[in-house]
Amino acid sequence: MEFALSEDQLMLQSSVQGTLENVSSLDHVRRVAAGEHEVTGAINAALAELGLAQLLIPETHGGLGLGALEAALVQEALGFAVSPAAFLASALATEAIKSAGTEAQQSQWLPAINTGTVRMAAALTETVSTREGAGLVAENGHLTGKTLFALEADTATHLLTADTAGGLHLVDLTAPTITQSPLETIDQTRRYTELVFDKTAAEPLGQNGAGSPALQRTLALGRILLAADTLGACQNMLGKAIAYAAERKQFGRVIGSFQAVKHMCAEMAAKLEPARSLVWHSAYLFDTEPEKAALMACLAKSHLSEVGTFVARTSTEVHGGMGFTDLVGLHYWFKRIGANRQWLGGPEILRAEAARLQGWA
Amino acid sequence: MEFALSEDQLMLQSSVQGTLENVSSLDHVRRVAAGEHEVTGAINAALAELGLAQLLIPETHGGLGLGALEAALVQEALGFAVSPAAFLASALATEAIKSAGTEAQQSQWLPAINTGTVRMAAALTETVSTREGAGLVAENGHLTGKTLFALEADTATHLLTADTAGGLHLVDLTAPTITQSPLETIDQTRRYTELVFDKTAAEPLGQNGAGSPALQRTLALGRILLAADTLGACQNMLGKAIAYAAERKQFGRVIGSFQAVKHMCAEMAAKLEPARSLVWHSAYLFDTEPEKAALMACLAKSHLSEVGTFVARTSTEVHGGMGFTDLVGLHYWFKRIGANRQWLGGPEILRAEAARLQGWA
Amino acid sequence: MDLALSPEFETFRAEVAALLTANADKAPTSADRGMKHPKRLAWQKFLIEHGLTARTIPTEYGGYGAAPDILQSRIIAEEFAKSGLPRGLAGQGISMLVPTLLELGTDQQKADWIAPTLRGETIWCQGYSEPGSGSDLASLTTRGEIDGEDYVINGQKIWTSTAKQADMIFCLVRTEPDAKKHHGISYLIFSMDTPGIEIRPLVDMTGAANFNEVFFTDVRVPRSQIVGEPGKGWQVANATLTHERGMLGDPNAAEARLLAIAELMKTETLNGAPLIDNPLLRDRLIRLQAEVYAMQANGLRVMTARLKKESAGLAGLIVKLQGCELNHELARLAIDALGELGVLYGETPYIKDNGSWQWRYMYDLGLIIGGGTAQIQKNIIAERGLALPREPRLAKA
Amino acid sequence: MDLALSPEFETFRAEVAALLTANADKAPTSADRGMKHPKRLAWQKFLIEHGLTARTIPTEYGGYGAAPDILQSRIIAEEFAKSGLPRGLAGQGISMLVPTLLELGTDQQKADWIAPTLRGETIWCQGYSEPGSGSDLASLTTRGEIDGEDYVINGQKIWTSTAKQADMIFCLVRTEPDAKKHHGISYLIFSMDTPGIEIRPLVDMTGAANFNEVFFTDVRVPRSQIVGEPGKGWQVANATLTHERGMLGDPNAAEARLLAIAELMKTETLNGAPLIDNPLLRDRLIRLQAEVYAMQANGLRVMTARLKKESAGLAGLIVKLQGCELNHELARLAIDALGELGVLYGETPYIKDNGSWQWRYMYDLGLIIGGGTAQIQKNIIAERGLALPREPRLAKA
Repeated sequence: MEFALSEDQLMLQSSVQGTLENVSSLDHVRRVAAGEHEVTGAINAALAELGLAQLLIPETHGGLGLGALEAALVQEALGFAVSPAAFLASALATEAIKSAGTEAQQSQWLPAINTGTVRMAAALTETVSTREGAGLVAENGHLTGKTLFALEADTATHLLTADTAGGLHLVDLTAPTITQSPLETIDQTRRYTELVFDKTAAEPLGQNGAGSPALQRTLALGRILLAADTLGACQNMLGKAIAYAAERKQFGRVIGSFQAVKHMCAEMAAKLEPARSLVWHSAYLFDTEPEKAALMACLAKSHLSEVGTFVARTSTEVHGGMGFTDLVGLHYWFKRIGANRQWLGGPEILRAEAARLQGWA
Repeated sequence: MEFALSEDQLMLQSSVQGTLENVSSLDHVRRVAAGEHEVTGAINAALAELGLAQLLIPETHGGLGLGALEAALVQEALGFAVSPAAFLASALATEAIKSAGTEAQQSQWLPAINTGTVRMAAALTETVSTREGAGLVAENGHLTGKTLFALEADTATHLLTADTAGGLHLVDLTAPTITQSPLETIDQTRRYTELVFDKTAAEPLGQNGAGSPALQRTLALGRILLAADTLGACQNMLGKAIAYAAERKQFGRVIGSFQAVKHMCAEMAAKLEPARSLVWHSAYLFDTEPEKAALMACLAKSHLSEVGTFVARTSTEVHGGMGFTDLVGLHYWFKRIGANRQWLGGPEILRAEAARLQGWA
Repeated sequence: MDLALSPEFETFRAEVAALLTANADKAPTSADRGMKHPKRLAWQKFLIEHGLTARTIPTEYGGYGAAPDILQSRIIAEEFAKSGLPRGLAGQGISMLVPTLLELGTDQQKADWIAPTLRGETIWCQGYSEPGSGSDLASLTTRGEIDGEDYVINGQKIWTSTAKQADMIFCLVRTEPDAKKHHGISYLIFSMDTPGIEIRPLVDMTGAANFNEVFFTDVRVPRSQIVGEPGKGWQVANATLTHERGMLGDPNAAEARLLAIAELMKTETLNGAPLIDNPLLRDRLIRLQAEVYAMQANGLRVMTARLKKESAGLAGLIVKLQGCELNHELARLAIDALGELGVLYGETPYIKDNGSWQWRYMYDLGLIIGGGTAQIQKNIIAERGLALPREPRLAKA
Repeated sequence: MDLALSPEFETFRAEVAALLTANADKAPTSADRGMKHPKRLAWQKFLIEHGLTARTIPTEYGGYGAAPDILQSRIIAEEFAKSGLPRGLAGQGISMLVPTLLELGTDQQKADWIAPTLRGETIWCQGYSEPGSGSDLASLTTRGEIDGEDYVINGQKIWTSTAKQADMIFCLVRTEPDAKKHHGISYLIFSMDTPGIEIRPLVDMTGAANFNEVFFTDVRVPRSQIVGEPGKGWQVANATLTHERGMLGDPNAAEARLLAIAELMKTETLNGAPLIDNPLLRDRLIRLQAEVYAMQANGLRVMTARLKKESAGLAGLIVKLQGCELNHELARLAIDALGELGVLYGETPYIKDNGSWQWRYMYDLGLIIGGGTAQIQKNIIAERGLALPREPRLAKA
């Protein structure tokens, strides 16, 4: 019995974190936010050397054959650095192909993702929350309609998406029948787009229909990774708050010696530590007890969203006016936590789904 | 434009409060809790001299002809003192007779309440939340079934109640077809009973049917008064917390000089002041703009319930271990606030009703 | 308790409403950019002449000269809200400097500055906070050394809004470094064109530069440009800080926000159903509605106290803390209700209400922090409102 | 990460389960009242002999003598929970005094007290807190003056559970009044039958006397009955306080509570529909479920750290604060879900789960306060866990 990270896991996380410190510092993030998208390319290139795209690809297809826990640790490091690096969409697509794809599809796509000749985007928003008349209708191997908040579609070659009946599809993003428009969000570290399809050719994954287990599993992975991303972002915000409180003086003493500030930091830590344990446990169960994955993912993401909202605000308050400015850049974390909260289901939606999964609704 | 209590209103409240200090002190409360019900009788007798039973009776029937705001001020004083005094049930019955009764019924019942020859209990629980198969079925001038949490039925002569269709009735409590069993709650300052009726004679008030406006108005008054009761109880708990914090020493200083304790008190006050304004406003609108009464009552009671839960807990925490003991008796207020929260609708139920009243559900 | 207005006030309301309706065409629109756009200045002049702004400022200083009347002010505010027309100017010059000069300025200062400020011809900014002096404002270190007839000012201010547009600044400067912290500060007014002033925009989390940093290098200010006595600047400034605190936490703004969210929830859909049908979102909405109504009623209590020239006590002390928090929570609900659409920001498809919910969510957090953080507010409530002891003095390290 | 148990532990689990099943008839029931009921003492003896309690206490002191193994302890706990049989005794003598004596007692003290305490023949109570010394325990003033070979004790203790049933007390007494606060305290053990001891039950908000006050008037205790050195009692006590803090906030108890509420919400109805159909109650349930799972996983992390003999760091420091709060909130949900029925208390019709939700709601608030208030816990987390500065020393008044 051991509920702790292995040496390998710790090494993986620290190597990602170390690389990010060099190639994805706050300065880099600021440049990306200012529109220098080539910086993102450089970050992705540096991370590619660590094998992030290969992480979830089975060894039989040339990958590292690691699991959701390792992916969550990587994502936590990305959140810690509010890194613009591509990872989440590719992880979701990999999982979908592994779960839903035929053997032939797996043999075709997984090695291509593994070597980087295919870069995957993901558009699953409408499988959770349909707004603005969005949704893709599948007919005779083609998709028609629109999907919002496609992740990383502007730089990917292919897309994982789902139709209104829950079937998963892969789409070549160079198809001329696709119109892509950027969607600007508060979180300038991620690129979302709207995709409009007009009888766009799509390859259905496996023979799955509505509410397929593969879709549920893919969503579960996405939610666990978003929870991990928020965890990392919170950890950094807490660390920054403690450092600021220990250094900033008012009324002749460091503000961290005032009980009000001290307790704000203590409350953040008190919420964050169990939250970290929950993220680890969810990811571990995703790999070891798949039947628990969907529930745990809903609980982990909804809980981390609530903790994240608290930490984002409280850390900003500890920083006083400085937290509100762009000078320390705290808002990049604040906004990433805010965006994570809404994608693939806000807390209320996820808790309702958790109730359904347990037969409580 | 004046949003403040008049001289008369201040005098009314302070005379009730002054009387309660003499006849309904914590010592008296303790004796009532220990089963000395004659103490309650003495409190009621002392308050009768102030005309509490006459308060809401129109002057044409010999009463004081005052309104919900005055009633709320009295109830606030009762909550402040956690007094076991009878008031709430009589106020509800008076309002119901005024709203639903025919002229003849008003002329019969209101003077009798006014002079004290009739003492009213109230059993309206099932008009809000039906549990345990409770509910009274009306048929040919008789009621059959059971109702839970009848208030003050053990000492009253008559009862206001409602049938499952929402019609209001008056019942003679001496009828042999009634079985009454006490229901013990955490709040030992109020007496609740279960009433079982077996074809018990009942006088329907007016010609009202289901969801009658008179029932809604009676419930609204009850909710406003319960909110006022919680307000008074909270005010006392806050005052006790401040006094304790200013006196209790630990680590060589009064605990009220620690920022954590100071902020707990500040948070209680910051929630309580707007809550007080809301209670006054709700009661004022009950009298002046009846069409707003039902909504305001739902908002006032649900809000005061949430504030009450916070204040009850926080004041106890400020008192440390002392707050947990019976020594300072703080728990009488804690429990009264807890009981107020549930009767005539907990916060979730009331907010759902507030939404319905605004066409939002 | 009587919330009805007496007939004279209803008459007044009708007059204000008629005046606004009849002159709506004079009002500037958002297309008339620039704080000194001729249409804006003309509108301000019109409003002053008709007593719809600068109402209680004496006519000798360019105001309308009416006796203070809180109900009239409230009616004017309500009628502006109904009309949708822009209100009179309300920059820091008008809201903070003018009251200060009226109370503590010399005759010359009043004559020089109040009228052009009211007319919008002279725009002011505030130089109080410094990077090292936020909650502990009195620890400010920008220094003004006497050199002949001038103060020579060196140092840095922060959180200065409209610094770029301002003609003048009112500024706290430490002129007596050996005096105790709250003494030795002077309140100076000087032109933003004085040599040695550098302005750097301060971008904040909303993405805009709502504030600036202002740097002073050997800025020479004649000693006559002091308001009040040398070394008494802290007391001068506190008079105006009171004005600033009173401005925050407007309960009518909170109700408008609530109604906007209710409307949003009735029109926007999630998975085909209006958001208002979601019991969880609805429950949050109603919970906040109760708080909005509580703050509104509390505002009536505070206004009544002012009408009676009494202290509003605790009911007044809690306004900033509770009001800012409530507005922040309202914005949070709107964002959560909109879900993915709630994080859109900037010029982008599908954005709702121009992204104002996100903007408010962030800006309100700034308000929770600025002008006395939530922690400072709780200290004030506990110490002034509940008579709990102040933070004890520390032993020397 | 590997949450599976290795085969040797699964074997151990099977053995424990079999042992409990085979001997279930030996277990006392709630009908066997009294802490020293023969059936209880016999069951305790049986459990010790089979290593199901006092497992790691050396055999020479009456224990089972196994090497410490956290997983074995956990398996035993889980199998007891499954079987529904009463666990071994866990009073303050066993959980606090025995570890203290093992670490700091003389050979004679170990020989005299450990075995009868383990067997349940000697019952102990704790004399630490005083009315004036709660959070600031080290300020205690109960004094022990030397008179010949005795300490003569005068003063008062509070929060003493099982004082009426106890044979003995372990007690903190100020024996060196001139020494600094944390010095000058001694840890004494003496009989509750010693003349001069008066016990007054302390009724609390639950209506029961879960604790007592204990008064000492010229209580004579031989100087030999000290544990550790004179004046070192604070250090002796802290060893056992650590044990006490570790006991609180059991995440498995929280899960049991969660499941009980889910069951309650499935079976109880409101207006004809099961409570679980109410989206608001359901949302609160799931919200708490996430917190329960988070605390459970956190418990696994803490246990892993102990297995590796490492510090669990922050994950360990937050257990009491978060665990107590979570249990309190769970009880609050159950009460709200039951509505009017949720406030029933005592022997009364329609009461659910014997009123235990109200009892827990109140008792848990006591736990939030007791054993280090929430405020003290936050100080500890901030100072020890986050290295923020301690409360600064004050200037002399």
